[in-house]
Amino acid sequence: MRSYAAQRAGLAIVQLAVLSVLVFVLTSLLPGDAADLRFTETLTPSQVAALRAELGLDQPPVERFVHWLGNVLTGDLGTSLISGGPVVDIVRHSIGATLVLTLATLAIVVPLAVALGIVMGTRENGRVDRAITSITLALSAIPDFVIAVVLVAVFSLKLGWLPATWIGGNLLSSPALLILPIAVLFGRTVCLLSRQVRAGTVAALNAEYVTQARRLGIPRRQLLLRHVLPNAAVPGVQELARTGDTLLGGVLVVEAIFAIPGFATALVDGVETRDIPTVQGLTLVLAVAALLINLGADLVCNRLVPRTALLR
Amino acid sequence: MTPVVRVTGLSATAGEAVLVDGVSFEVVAGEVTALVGASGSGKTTSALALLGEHADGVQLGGYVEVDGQLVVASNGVTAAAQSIRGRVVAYMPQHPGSALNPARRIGTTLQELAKLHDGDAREAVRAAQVPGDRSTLKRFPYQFSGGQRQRVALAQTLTCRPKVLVLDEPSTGLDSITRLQLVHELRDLAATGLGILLLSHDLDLVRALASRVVVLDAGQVIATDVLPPAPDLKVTGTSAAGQPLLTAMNLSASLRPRGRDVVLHEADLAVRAGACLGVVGRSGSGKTTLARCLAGLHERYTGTILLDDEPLPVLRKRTRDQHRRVQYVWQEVRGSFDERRPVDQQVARTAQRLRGLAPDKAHAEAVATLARLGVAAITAARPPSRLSGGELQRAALARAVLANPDVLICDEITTALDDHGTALVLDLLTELKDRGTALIWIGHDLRLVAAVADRVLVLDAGRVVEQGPPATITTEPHHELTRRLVAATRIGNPQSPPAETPPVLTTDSRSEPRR
Amino acid sequence: MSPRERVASGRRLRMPRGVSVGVSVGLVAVPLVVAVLGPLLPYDARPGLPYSPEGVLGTDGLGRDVLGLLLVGGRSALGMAIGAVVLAYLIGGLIGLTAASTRHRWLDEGMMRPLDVLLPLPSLLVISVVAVGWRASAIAITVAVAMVNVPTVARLVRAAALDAASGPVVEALRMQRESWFTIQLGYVGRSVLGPVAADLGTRITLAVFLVASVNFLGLGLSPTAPDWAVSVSRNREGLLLQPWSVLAPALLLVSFTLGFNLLADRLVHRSRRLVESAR
Amino acid sequence: MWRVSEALGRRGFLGMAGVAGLAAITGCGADGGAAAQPRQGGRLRAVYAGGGAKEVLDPHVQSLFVDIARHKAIYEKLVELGPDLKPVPRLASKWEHDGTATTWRFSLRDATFHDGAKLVAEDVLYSIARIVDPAVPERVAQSSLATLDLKRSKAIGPSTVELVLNQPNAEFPALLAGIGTQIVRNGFKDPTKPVGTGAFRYVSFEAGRSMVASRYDGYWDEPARIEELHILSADSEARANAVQGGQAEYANDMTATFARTAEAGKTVRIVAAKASTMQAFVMKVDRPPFDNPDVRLAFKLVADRQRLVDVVLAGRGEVGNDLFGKGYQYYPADLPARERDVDQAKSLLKKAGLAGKEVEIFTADASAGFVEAATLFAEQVAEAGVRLKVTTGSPQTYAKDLLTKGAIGNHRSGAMPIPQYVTDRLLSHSPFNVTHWRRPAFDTAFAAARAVTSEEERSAKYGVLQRTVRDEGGILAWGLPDYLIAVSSKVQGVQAVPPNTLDQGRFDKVWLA
Repeated sequence: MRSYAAQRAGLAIVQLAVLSVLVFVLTSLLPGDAADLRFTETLTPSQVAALRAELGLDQPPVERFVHWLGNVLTGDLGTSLISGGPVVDIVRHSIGATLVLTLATLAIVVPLAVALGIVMGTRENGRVDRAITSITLALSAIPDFVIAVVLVAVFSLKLGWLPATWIGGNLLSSPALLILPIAVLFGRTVCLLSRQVRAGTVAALNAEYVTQARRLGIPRRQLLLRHVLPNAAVPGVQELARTGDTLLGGVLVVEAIFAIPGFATALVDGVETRDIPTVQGLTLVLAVAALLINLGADLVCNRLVPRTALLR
Repeated sequence: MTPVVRVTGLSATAGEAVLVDGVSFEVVAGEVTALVGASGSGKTTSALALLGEHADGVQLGGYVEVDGQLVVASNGVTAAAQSIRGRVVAYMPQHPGSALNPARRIGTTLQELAKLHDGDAREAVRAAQVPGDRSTLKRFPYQFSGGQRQRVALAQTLTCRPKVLVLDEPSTGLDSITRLQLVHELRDLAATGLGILLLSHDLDLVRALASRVVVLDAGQVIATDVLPPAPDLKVTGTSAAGQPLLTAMNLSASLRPRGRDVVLHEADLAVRAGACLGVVGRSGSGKTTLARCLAGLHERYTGTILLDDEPLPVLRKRTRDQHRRVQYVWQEVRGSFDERRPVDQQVARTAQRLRGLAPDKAHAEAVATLARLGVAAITAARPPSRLSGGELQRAALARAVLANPDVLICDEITTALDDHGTALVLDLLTELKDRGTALIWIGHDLRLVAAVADRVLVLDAGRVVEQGPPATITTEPHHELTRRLVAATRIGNPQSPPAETPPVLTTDSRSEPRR
Repeated sequence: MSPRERVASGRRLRMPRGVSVGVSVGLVAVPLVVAVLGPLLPYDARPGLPYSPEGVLGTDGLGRDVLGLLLVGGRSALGMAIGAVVLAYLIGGLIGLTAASTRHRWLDEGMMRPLDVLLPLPSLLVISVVAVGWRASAIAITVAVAMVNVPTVARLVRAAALDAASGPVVEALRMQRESWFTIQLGYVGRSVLGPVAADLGTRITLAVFLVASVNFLGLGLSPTAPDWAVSVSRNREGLLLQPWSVLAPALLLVSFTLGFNLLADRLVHRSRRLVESAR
Repeated sequence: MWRVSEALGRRGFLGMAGVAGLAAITGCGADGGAAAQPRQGGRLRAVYAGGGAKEVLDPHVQSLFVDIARHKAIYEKLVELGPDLKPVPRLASKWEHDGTATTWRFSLRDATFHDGAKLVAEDVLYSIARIVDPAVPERVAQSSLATLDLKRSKAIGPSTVELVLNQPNAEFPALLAGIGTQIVRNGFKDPTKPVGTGAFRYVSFEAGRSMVASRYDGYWDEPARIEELHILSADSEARANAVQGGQAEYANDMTATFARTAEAGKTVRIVAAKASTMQAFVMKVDRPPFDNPDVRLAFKLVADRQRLVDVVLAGRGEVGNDLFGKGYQYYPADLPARERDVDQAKSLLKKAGLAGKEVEIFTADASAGFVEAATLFAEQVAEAGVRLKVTTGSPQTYAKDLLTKGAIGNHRSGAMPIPQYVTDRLLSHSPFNVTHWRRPAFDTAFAAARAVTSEEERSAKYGVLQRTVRDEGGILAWGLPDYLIAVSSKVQGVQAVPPNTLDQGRFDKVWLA
């Protein structure tokens, strides 16, 4: 177990290092640089050149990367080429909204998906199972942006029930801001998760140990909660860790449509404005988060069903 | 004595199909009742009816009375069924190790069952010979070895303090020494007043334990309290002398590269044309690795293998003729067939690829060989998933035989066969021997090996501990292991009852089912 | 027929029917046919004013006939996604099969480890970088979406192939001196097909989502491209003026992904049943 | 010897324009009664196109509408622009020059900064020195104020400042009304602590999201009616949703489609400044095929301007006449409109050997309607036998790319005085000379005209230069879009004036009914 953890940590460090180089190379390959982006119709070419020198963009890429890496190792994510402020500020300002959004979504999705998954799994191929499967499948088949466009048109613009953007709003005073974004993110996540929980439930119910427990007279409720659930939850938890990436894609669409100043928007903005330190910083945070989530998922799975995570 | 279980005219139907038809039997406290029959004969269906359990779409009929309560009545399973599960009737599945929930500490489940059935986990743990200390009870199933898991499963069922214990094929995959031990343990359990229902096709086991026997075939009782006699295995005796056909010298094999995890130590063997070399040993003694080295499948070995005094390389370097001359029959048969192709075609490929026969001729030969082994042509034309384990085992043999091999390595090829199937297989092998084929017969059952082989080699922990003619080995065993193997041959042989004191378990020896 | 088989076949009769295959195939086929044959139809769309009710489905924000756009806009919408998945399978499948079949551990590790390292790379980042760098290039976006999928595809194929290749079947085939190609393509390849088919369905819908999202966010194709996702994106402010300009392309996209999801669901069921029956 | 600038007598006109503008918006609605009774208090949330991390608080670095709006609330300039883009007094109550338009004296108003300090001449001198500081390259007004001689400029008294130029420039007051020319406190160093003389005082700011400001009661002009001002950033769709959904009261720069949707409902009112910006195709006059004047003319002739306006601008605008600044001071109003003539275009293109050839148009989704206009124009050019291939570039770098890439591209210009447009885009050394219009004779003639102190004479000279650009230059100005602002129906006092003028985004003038 300890050597496994060490191996995981080692891999994570290598992953982060390779990722940093990769992100740097990728963003450096983009046409134009941050100085070009700051170009306005009134800035003279000499002003732009001076700006480039000021941002350090006239240095060779390797030197810039080494400089950046040196800073990161001392805990400094660097300075944004666009705002001139520390990247940490950008991370701090953008992460909150996204975190609230995803956590709120998960807070609704996870219990629901577990419940649905178990209901479906215990009634495998029955009418209820098929009905829920069809509904979640249908929900998950509608692209996020289509749901978003339609929901906004109906509930905000036509009916005026719910706010359509986060602009001018405050989460604390109007939690209703969360309703539509969550509704958009909800469908696919519930589908993916509940299907995994269902599969886990079916597998556990068909497993010999559950059959045996039933044959030894353990009542159904107890059987489901104590014998089936821990095993059934494992694929769900693993899926949850995997969902991160897809969820982020959905979050970007949601952030764009509801004008939520979040993480995904900041990342794409960073790419668009060639703000390499910001992109680097955001990606690093994201990668660390992804690694932690995966590690967490493994630990949870291992807690639920020992050795499953290690055997994977 | 009044029976704890009384089954009268039990029937099980799935739509039009009749699975079990008019089966009646009784289980008496302190005695062992055996349901005997090939797989698919309705043993399990009948036994599960005791719990009021049945597969989807199956309708039970007749009467099952357990401990005075009616579990199955003419209109199906009664409400009483739930209350007798565990508490009155406990069931041990075929692979008890996989009946443990990987997510739960063993102690937790034991406590849960004890609470549910007013049982005593401590006592059950002791009876099942599981260490009862706190740290053991806190462990998860994966932290136990295969044999220990089996005991934990037994402890679980005993915690329920049942009156009847149903054991489904308990000897599957056990080597003969462990099987002997099982006999003793089951006897002890029965002696405590437990009624045992034994489902098995292992007639030796049944002979050794059961006081009542019900023989099932295709869902019907065909005999009661009468067992077919133990087959008289004719000892083929010695065969012609001559030059060794296959020789292995100084053979050591390891599981991991660069000689780590050695499983076979400096083994020497030789077999002549028309002779049979028997290899015995417990599970995990290195028998299969030895066979796979000879077949060329296991490449991590040192030492020399000669065929007709020519070095025999590993499989991928063998010529077509060398390929043909040495064939191997799998122990794990189901996994060795492609799920998507009919069995007969897969068998026929050997003759096509190794003997250059035309497809139709190869197929005809395959069908003929299979038929000789008791696998009908229509059965063989199906995909492997539709064949029983015994049928597949014979198909695997046919697949190798179609090469007309000079050396045939048979790795536990009769484990899934009933006596009739075994006889057919032995018959074919005898004929092959007469034609000059050298056999290497691997098994754990010394009785069978001794009957087939001209010379027996005993393996223990990867070393050859003893070898000689079967008569010498069985009558004057030198090594402790050999002695125990000899003792184990007496299971089910009323003329020579087994030794009174059960041998102590040295290793966990049950092979776990793959996957 | 042995009693056991009878039980098995009895159970097979009770297998789920779910939404009928016909409906699923139809859902996939309609957008697919529109995408493939649409551009070939001699549909003469007359330009009009923005968001006017002229024509069958009205006009879009540029005064173009919505029906005419639908007919030509499917090729990119579906083609890019399908192309990306095909490409991902060509590359990832090759890597996975090679890694699984090689006897050299270093080759296996050398191919799979780098992919492990790539896994936490947010696909969003890769695609937005590519989209920003090679703006409006359908090929670049297709390649990017493919690349994002390569690591998972390679892992899936490798795992499936290893599962097949490590069993005794391959040894039995070798014992029969079957050729390398017969073993790899005839057996291992075919064994991989089941999981691949099940994965393909979900992967294509995900690719459609990804491509469509990129286009929707304005990172992808030109804003005047007739692509369905671009149409949804560009016309959404006219949703209340001329709903069909948004709903028609959206419905075609949804029909495709829904149909594929349903088919994939069935395939998963089928392959699971195959595995179960093989036990 | 000092001559009072013409601008001084224009207070009356300004007021008139204001009233006229007001009438233009309220005229159609029936809410004139509410408009008559300005109400005090309330919070106004105004949404502008955001710039993300690019947004700045430094008034001299601004370049985005949202920055300009923010700074306008907090800071003020000496001079502002009227609805016809003519300079009008702001912090400078009046100005005069020495007769050669080289040395200028500005009298300062009795204004106080938010920290209570009075506005004095040193503040002006410090502000200007800060703007032109060569050590800080991104101060936007640096090039336009480059002719200022700082050493000879001085304070004449506490409320009079004298600014000296290296060369005569009768348009100098307009330069002081350009973007990035705000007056800050003497010694102003930290842009994150803004102190200005504007109608609102700074409360908080988060780049890419919002700025909050509160009413400044010590404002020298009539104090604002609203209590609190939020200036928010969001893209076009979010602005539309916000103003429709009640999350904002004011949305800047809206699309024609939104205007159409909004006008069907009741909650949102559209305030349109008619034909106040410009959409054009720009051809580089030094690159083939547009180095041939015939080709340039042919392209101008083949454009179906009405259709472009109808489709790309959804009818919200006027047809352009290949010149910037319609309705502004100095615009030659007597020019005939350019009519479409495909036949003539065809023959010109044939003569130039371009028939059947392909030309590439470089565009990007950088501004609403760019790609759409290019795509539509390609269809129109096809009618004259030339294939126009639309190439889409990156929107973020488009402004810079347009200078160097391709032979023809899209161009949009906001409102600014015509001489400034010429200075920025049509002189040999102009930083944004996208048509590569480099004619020494034109440069000298323009410099000469700019030095002419008589407005009438100057206007005539500008007129000649503009005709040359229209006939020979590379600007194909096809449309003059309306500048659309959406306000919630309870917002009053919003004026329909071109962007970058004094009364645009005057949140001290609006009130919530």
